[in-house]
Amino acid sequence: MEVKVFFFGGLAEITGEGCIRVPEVRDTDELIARLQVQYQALSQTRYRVVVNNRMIQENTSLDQQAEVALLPPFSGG
Amino acid sequence: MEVKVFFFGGLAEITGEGCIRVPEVRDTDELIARLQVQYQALSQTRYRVVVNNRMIQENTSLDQQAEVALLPPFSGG
Amino acid sequence: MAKKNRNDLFMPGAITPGFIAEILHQHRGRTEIGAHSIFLGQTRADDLGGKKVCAIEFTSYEAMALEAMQEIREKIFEKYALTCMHVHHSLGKVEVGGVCLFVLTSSPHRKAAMEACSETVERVKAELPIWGKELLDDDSHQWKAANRSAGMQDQA
Amino acid sequence: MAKKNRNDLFMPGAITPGFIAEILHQHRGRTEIGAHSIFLGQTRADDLGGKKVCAIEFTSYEAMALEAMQEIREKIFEKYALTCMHVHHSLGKVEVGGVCLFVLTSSPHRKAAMEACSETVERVKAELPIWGKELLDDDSHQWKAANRSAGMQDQA
Repeated sequence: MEVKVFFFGGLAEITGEGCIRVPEVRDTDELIARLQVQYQALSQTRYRVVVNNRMIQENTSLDQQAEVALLPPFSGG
Repeated sequence: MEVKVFFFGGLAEITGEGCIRVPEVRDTDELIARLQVQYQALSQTRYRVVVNNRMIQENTSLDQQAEVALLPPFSGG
Repeated sequence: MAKKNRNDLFMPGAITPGFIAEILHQHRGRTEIGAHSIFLGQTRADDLGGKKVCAIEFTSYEAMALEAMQEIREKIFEKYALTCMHVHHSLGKVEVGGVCLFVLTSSPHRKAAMEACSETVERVKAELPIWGKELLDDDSHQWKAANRSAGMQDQA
Repeated sequence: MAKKNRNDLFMPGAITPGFIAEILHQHRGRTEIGAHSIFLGQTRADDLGGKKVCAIEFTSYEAMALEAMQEIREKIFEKYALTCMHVHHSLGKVEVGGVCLFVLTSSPHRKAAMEACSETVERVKAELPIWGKELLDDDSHQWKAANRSAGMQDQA
């Protein structure tokens, strides 16, 4: 299995990617840990984590179709 | 001498006049007393009195060029 | 810049969407503005005991209204960090559905723009000598009262 | 009637005065409306340490934004006696002086219209996943922060 991870706003710039696929990942804690190794600037950045269009506060398990998004602070309007 | 008296909104309808001239009147108390005789419906009506574009609260003496206006409650907007 | 528009308060008839668009268009060059707050008062087809309002005919003590508006303008500019402010009110007949009051306040930031707009609307309604004659569908009329319904704070 | 306009949140580029006029024009038949409250967010030519903002390029997580907007809409309609509500936000590039956010709330009475407009603007800015990339006059850019200046409550 693999999950899709979307980066928005300044995070897309930091990672150089709009969307990546991450294989064999059980939950969001594991995913974030791996992303922080891959994109070191991520650990100095504020963002919120969304799984399947819902903001999450705690570690969340990821099923096969999971779509994860990392959202920097909003600045619309 | 005479003063000009303007009636606005519903007061113009009550008095049947937009503007009248009242001769030989010293102050607003005297003017109002005379108008209430002339237009009896006036005593059942709420209005404010303006002399030379300024709202007055107390009896005010009227000079020769005085313009008085009787204003029913505002309802713009 | 801020203190102009002294004598263009009144407009004959309804304030049209095209006129509003033109005012907005004129602000594109004011690039220090971040927020516009706009209030539009629209003539409502109120039901008055079975009779319907078809239009409102507005009259004013114009000289006094212009002075009162200038006073409001100065106080609002003292109190809020505004870039500009535009107020227009209809005179004459405005059919139901037509706009009879336009207030625009613009500022670098939204809080000032919104609070200034709200306060200006309240003051315009309370302090400008303007009267609305409601023309009803049976050809009778009634003088509009600012607070017609019991317990109603506003009549828009 | 009140709950429509679910998926027309986003517009490409600036929201034009002509588009706003068209929306206003469509409300002439809604004769139960007495008050419209409108907020416009305009792209500001901020000075960022000697560099000037020329434009803002907006992106969004659109699916989530539409859901969040629907949630805001429902809550605002529950709380205020509104006749209707329209919200539009730009995507892509908006030059300084261009409008990037449009909020219109309409009601029989002004208090509901104004309070609903203000609350909707706050919620749109806080809850919609939208990001602004400020394009500067030296061809560099910076990601817009909702509360850039210290002690500033709002950035319009």
